[in-house]
Amino acid sequence: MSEQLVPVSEIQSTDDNVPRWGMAIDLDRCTGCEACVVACHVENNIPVATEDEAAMGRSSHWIRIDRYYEGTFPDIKVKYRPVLCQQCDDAPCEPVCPVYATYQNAEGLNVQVYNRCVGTRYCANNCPYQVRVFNWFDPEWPEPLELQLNPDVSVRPGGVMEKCTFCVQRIQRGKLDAQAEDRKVGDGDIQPACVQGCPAEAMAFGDLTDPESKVSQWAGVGRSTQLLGELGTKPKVFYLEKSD
Amino acid sequence: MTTLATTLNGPHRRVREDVLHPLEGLSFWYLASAAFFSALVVWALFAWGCQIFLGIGVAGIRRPVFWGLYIVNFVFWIGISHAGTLISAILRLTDAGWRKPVTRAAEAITVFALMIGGMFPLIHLGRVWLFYWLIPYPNDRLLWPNFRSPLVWDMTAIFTYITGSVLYLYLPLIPDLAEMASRSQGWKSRVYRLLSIGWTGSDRQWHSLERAMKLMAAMILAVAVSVHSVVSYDFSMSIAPMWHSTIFAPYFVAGAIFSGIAALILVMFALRKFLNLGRYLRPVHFHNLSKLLLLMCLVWLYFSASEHLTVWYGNEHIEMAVFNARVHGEYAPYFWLMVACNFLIPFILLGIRRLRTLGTIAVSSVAVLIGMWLERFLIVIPTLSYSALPAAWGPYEASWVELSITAGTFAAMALFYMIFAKIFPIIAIWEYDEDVSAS
Amino acid sequence: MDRRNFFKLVGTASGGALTGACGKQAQELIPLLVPATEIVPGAEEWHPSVCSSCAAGCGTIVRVMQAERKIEVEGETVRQPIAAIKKIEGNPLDPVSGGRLCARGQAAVQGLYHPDRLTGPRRRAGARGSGDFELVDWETALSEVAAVLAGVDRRRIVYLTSAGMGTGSATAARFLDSIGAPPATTIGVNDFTVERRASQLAFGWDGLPVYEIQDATYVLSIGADFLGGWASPVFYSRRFGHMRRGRPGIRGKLVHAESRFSQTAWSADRWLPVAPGGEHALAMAIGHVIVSDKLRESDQAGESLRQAFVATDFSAACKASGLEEKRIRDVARELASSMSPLVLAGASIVRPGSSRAVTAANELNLLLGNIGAKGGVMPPASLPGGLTAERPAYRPLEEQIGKAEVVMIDGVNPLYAAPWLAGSLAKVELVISFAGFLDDSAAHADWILPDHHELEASAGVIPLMSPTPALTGAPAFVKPLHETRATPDVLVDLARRLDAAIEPVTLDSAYASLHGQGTDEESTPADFIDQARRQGGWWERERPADAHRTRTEPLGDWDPPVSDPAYPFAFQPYPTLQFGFGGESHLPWLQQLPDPASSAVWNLPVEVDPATAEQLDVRNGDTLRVISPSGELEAPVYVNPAAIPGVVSMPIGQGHGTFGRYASGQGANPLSIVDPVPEQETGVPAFGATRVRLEKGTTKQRLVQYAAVDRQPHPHR
Amino acid sequence: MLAAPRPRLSSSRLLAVSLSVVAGGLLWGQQQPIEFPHDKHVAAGVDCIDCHSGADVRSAATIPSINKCMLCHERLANEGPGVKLLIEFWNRKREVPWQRVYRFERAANVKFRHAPHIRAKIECSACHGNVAAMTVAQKAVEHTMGTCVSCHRQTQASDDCAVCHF
Repeated sequence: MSEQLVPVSEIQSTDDNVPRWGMAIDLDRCTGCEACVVACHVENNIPVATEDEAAMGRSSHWIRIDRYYEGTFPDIKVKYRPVLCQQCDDAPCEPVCPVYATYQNAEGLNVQVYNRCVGTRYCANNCPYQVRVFNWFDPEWPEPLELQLNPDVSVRPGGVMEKCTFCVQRIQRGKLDAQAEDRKVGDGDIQPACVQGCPAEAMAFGDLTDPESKVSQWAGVGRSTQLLGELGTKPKVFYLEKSD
Repeated sequence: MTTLATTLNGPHRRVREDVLHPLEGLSFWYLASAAFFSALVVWALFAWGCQIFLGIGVAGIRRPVFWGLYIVNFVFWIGISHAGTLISAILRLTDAGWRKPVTRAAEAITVFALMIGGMFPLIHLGRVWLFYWLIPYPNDRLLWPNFRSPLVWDMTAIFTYITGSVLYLYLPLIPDLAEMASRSQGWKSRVYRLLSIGWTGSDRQWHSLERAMKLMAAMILAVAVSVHSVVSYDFSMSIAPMWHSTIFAPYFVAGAIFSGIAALILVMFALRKFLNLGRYLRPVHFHNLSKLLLLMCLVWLYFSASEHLTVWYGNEHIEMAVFNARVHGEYAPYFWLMVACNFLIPFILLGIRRLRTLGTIAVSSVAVLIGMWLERFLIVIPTLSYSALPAAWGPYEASWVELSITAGTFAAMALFYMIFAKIFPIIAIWEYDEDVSAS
Repeated sequence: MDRRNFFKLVGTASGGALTGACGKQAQELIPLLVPATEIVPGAEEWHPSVCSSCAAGCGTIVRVMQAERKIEVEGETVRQPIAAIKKIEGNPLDPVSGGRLCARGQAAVQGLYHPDRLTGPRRRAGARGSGDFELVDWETALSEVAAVLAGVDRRRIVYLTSAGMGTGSATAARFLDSIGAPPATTIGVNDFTVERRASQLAFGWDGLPVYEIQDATYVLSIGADFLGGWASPVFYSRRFGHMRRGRPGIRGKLVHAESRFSQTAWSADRWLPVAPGGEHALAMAIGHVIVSDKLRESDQAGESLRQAFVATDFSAACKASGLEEKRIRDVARELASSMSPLVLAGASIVRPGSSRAVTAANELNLLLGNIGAKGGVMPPASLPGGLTAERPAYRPLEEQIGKAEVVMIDGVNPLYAAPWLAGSLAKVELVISFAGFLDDSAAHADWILPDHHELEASAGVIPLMSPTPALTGAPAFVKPLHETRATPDVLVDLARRLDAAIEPVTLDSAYASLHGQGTDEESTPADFIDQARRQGGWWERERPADAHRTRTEPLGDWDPPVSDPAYPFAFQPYPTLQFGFGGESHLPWLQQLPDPASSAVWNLPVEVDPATAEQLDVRNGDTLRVISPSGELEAPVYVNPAAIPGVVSMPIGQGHGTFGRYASGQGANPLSIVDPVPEQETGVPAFGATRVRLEKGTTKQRLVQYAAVDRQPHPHR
Repeated sequence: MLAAPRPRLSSSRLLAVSLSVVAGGLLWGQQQPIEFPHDKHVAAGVDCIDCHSGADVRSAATIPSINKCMLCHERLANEGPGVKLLIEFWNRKREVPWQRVYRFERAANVKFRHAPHIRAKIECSACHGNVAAMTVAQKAVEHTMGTCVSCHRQTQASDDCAVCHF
């Protein structure tokens, strides 16, 4: 993988009080167990693709485990990493959307506005990570499965692009909770579903502009890289490579 | 210039008989083929209806090939549209005398190809009923389209182009419309009269028309070049492998002219055959156009070779995945068929003088149309199929919806053309008059 | 109390009715008066619970919010505001989950709202297995079942259950005891009988050892896919994470020996592709090197044990393990020279010699001297009080079921996980199932008395393994969705009808029995129970003492490698991280979860190595017929670049005859062609000892892979 | 404190509002099961939040359950025709099928929260009109994105899409 092209310290926010959300994933801890994948489905009302749909490549996963075998038996290894929206600072998906349905907000989130999306799917073509998921049909949940739907997250209609939001509903709730209690959002107060569930504690989430935050500490170590960083997308997800 | 055909003699009279004859009556075969094409169009509309009501998922597009045949067809038809404007404008500006029987046929192709091509970005939308959000209009949400997006440029360019080319088709029609009005009776006459917007054939009007046409020819040329450049930007502005290329704009324009000429030749063949216009669409026209086709064939080869050579030599692994898929992977049959259609067949058939006959010109044109469609396919699909991360690679297979709509658009082209040729003289009579008078 | 607060209180006590996003259709429905719901739209509550998807017993916290459900009342459709479960997270206070949860645990909520749950008791109406049932009311069901039970020889009742322990198993034990039936038995699959036996043999412990990998510097794991489908994946994944990067400057190394490139092998620094059944020999070879080369001083291993290792024929052992001598020597040296070495042992795939293999591997820890040490092996934490004594154990089943008049099936699906029992089960007069779904076994039952979903029931669970004694509790906090009944309540009811009154073991009574047993501060029993309920369990702080004894009786030799020209391939079905032994196959979230090895969704392939695939001329997605002496199946093939040549693996999880709309008829069950030889020490069916031959299949099977690419075509990336 | 912003009133806007009120009423069968007099309750000293509890601390303002109505009406003021209807529902053990007056359409993908608005001291009437003067609540303010955005801009609240749409 590429070198880390954007040092964490270069990720700046416009305002001291505005965080810049980022994630770090320690591949040395990650076991590829896919708990994050299911956690994300449960949290974000992601529709289930039937076998027929999955056969057409229409599985909806906001986070997935990319895995590649390396070498041959018996000296075979597998390289794997959870891949989610990298929330790029220079996101290639953003400028190409003709209706501003995707854009970078002040907190560094690469926001997808479902109700604005007309479904050109240009953003998905231009995402080198292929983390964007399209709703090919209106989603359906046979009764009573819909009782599980998270009321904090909209159910996206057909024809609309969606993707990992860093669990923006949790971010908003976390900020409002802090506001109601008249305190600042502390490091670790807000955790996306994947981070919260990760059994090996391989994921860290937080404010990249705060040098003390866990994510900044992790992202700052020597093993830290960015996926396809050479494309100049400036991802805000950092991968801590496996090393002996 | 006179307005009454009855007073004419010789070639002036004959052109009127020949060109205006097809406008009269409806033969069985005309009706039968019109019905056939209409059925295909209705079927395509049904398919589109299914897509709107059931969801875009009824099409075969999928992750990671989010753009499929719709965009292929879009680029293809916009390319075809370059037949008219570009060719007729170039010939008009260079005052090539042999152009005169050809221009209207070419300009009509442009308008219809644009109408069809312009539909595809809409057909392809996930929520087509919200397409107007791409149009800048004041609204209380204070939301505007994103002018940084090549799709917005595209829309602007295509709107401009279609407006321009309709005007460009219409202007030289005006004198003929006036003549048609005088030659027909009843409501038809009134309609032609209305469409001829008060044309009397005065010197002042002729002068204005000449100026307007010169101006339009110059402008439409610029617009046509920019339109296909902008279409190419849809691809080259993104960072997808083998899309992100600096030569795409001229490459697309050249390809568009290439396919446009082929389409024009084919249409001329059809007119010659079905409307008995052999006296006007003479072998010299076909030979001249075939030379242009041969030239564009070489230009296409040059661009295509440059594109593939640089990628291959650069050996950048993400791009090489797409390159390999095209050249010796799953898309190789399409690729080599494209090379055969776009280069080998026209180059051999048209490049060797002995082989160049009306028949081989027609064969070459068909080959080029197939080849150029494949070229668009090979630009759109393999790149998406082989994106940067191999874990996300995936194939594409068009569904019946896309195929129906694709077939329907070809039928629509034929249908539009049939109707146009039934209502308007397909050869500019007054230009022919000028030609005959001059000679 | 002022007026405002009075209203607030009322506000939380009564549900707002007409809010929440709902379609126009729902708009017209009339809400029903439901005073029981105590939740308002937009408000979230978190309740402690416990995950029952596997025996690990992770403590969870459950997010509850308001939702609206459509029901029929007096002929009209009304909307009923209910407290609905939205999300399950790990309970941060729980020593097992530590606030984390695996894929299966996360997905459990989908079982609760599954569209194919059984909504009430059912009586068989058609032939067994036809799935033809009629809905009856509970009174009819219970009285009729009780009437039959009253007439049978109670000693001929077989109660099949899972390895999970807690208030449920304790109540069942009381029930069986009170009516004079033999104690409950497990089905011998996924019940860790082998590991328990090995712990007994190696350390003299009653229960599974707890491996302190988080503090180890070098972990050699043999036979147990502890980061995947084995035992307590969340517990060990957390510890693994800590071992790797949780200590400044120290990165623990993991070497994994298994006959499959499992999840643990993925994560390991080195994988030792041990031959199927070669684990015992491997352990002996490593022990041989440690002892003969005097690599490590330890007073924990007795002389006889050391001699046993010395006496091992090293090259023969290496040969039997299928690994090169140098590789084994290197690992032994690295292991013994590391600061805190540890050997983790288990049997993800049970073979005839598994107990001995796990014992030998466990005993390497004695040679390393790490029992009770930091980063070593800890004894099992047994719960004080009466709950532990009633552990369901395996007893040879085919014989028992052959004699049985009544079989009761609670929490297991024997016809899927132990399909060899089908023949004897078919002859049983009365089969009663407590399944919440019409699964393979329930379809063959005469009565289905559906249990609550785990999230609706109140239960206490003893985790399979925990660092300290623990009872994790789930008080009931949502109303049951359907006309189901908690199985303990049903058992109490049945006992009453059989004139054998018993008290159920409730969560509160279990907590009460623990009061004063631990090192907690003094509290009143009521406070003690209240606190345990609120935090989601009772967890002792003190570890158990690490007293152990070593083996004196000799351990048998390893099984020689088998070869059979008629069946040239070893066949190993293996539990997956998404389905375990097939218990979660009905959940669409897990069905669409890419299988780690093959990236397959909705179906699971049979895995062969590339050379074999080439010989057979098959590619990914082609169909392969797997033929064993006792059956055959067809499945799509996945050419696994990491498969050991000559070893055919197949994940367990598909091939359910009936298990809800998402699993029924999907794929094939690898256990269905298994010839279950008894494991030599324990008698449990060794499902990993079948040999097969392969042919090209004739049917068309679909293999949908989420990621179609197995290798990055550009090695420098 | 921020002044409650009033929607700009222009004749076209008025027309649009009144048209949509009429249309909404026709489409949704705006007829409430009981002619609930908001004005009387307010005059009696009941605050909005007493019945629509939770608005100040949670996302939903909630429409009160019949339980809450009956808290008072079991003893007080149980004579009027409306209350009689209420008691009829109560006796049939049914909720009153109140019709919602305000809602965001599902396609808007809006996750509206009352609490932060009340914390920001936005008056209820800013979005709901002067319900205190109404009997049955009428839709007085169009809840379009324009309404939200103009107020957000005037009060310098965030106009980031991700604040409301997710």
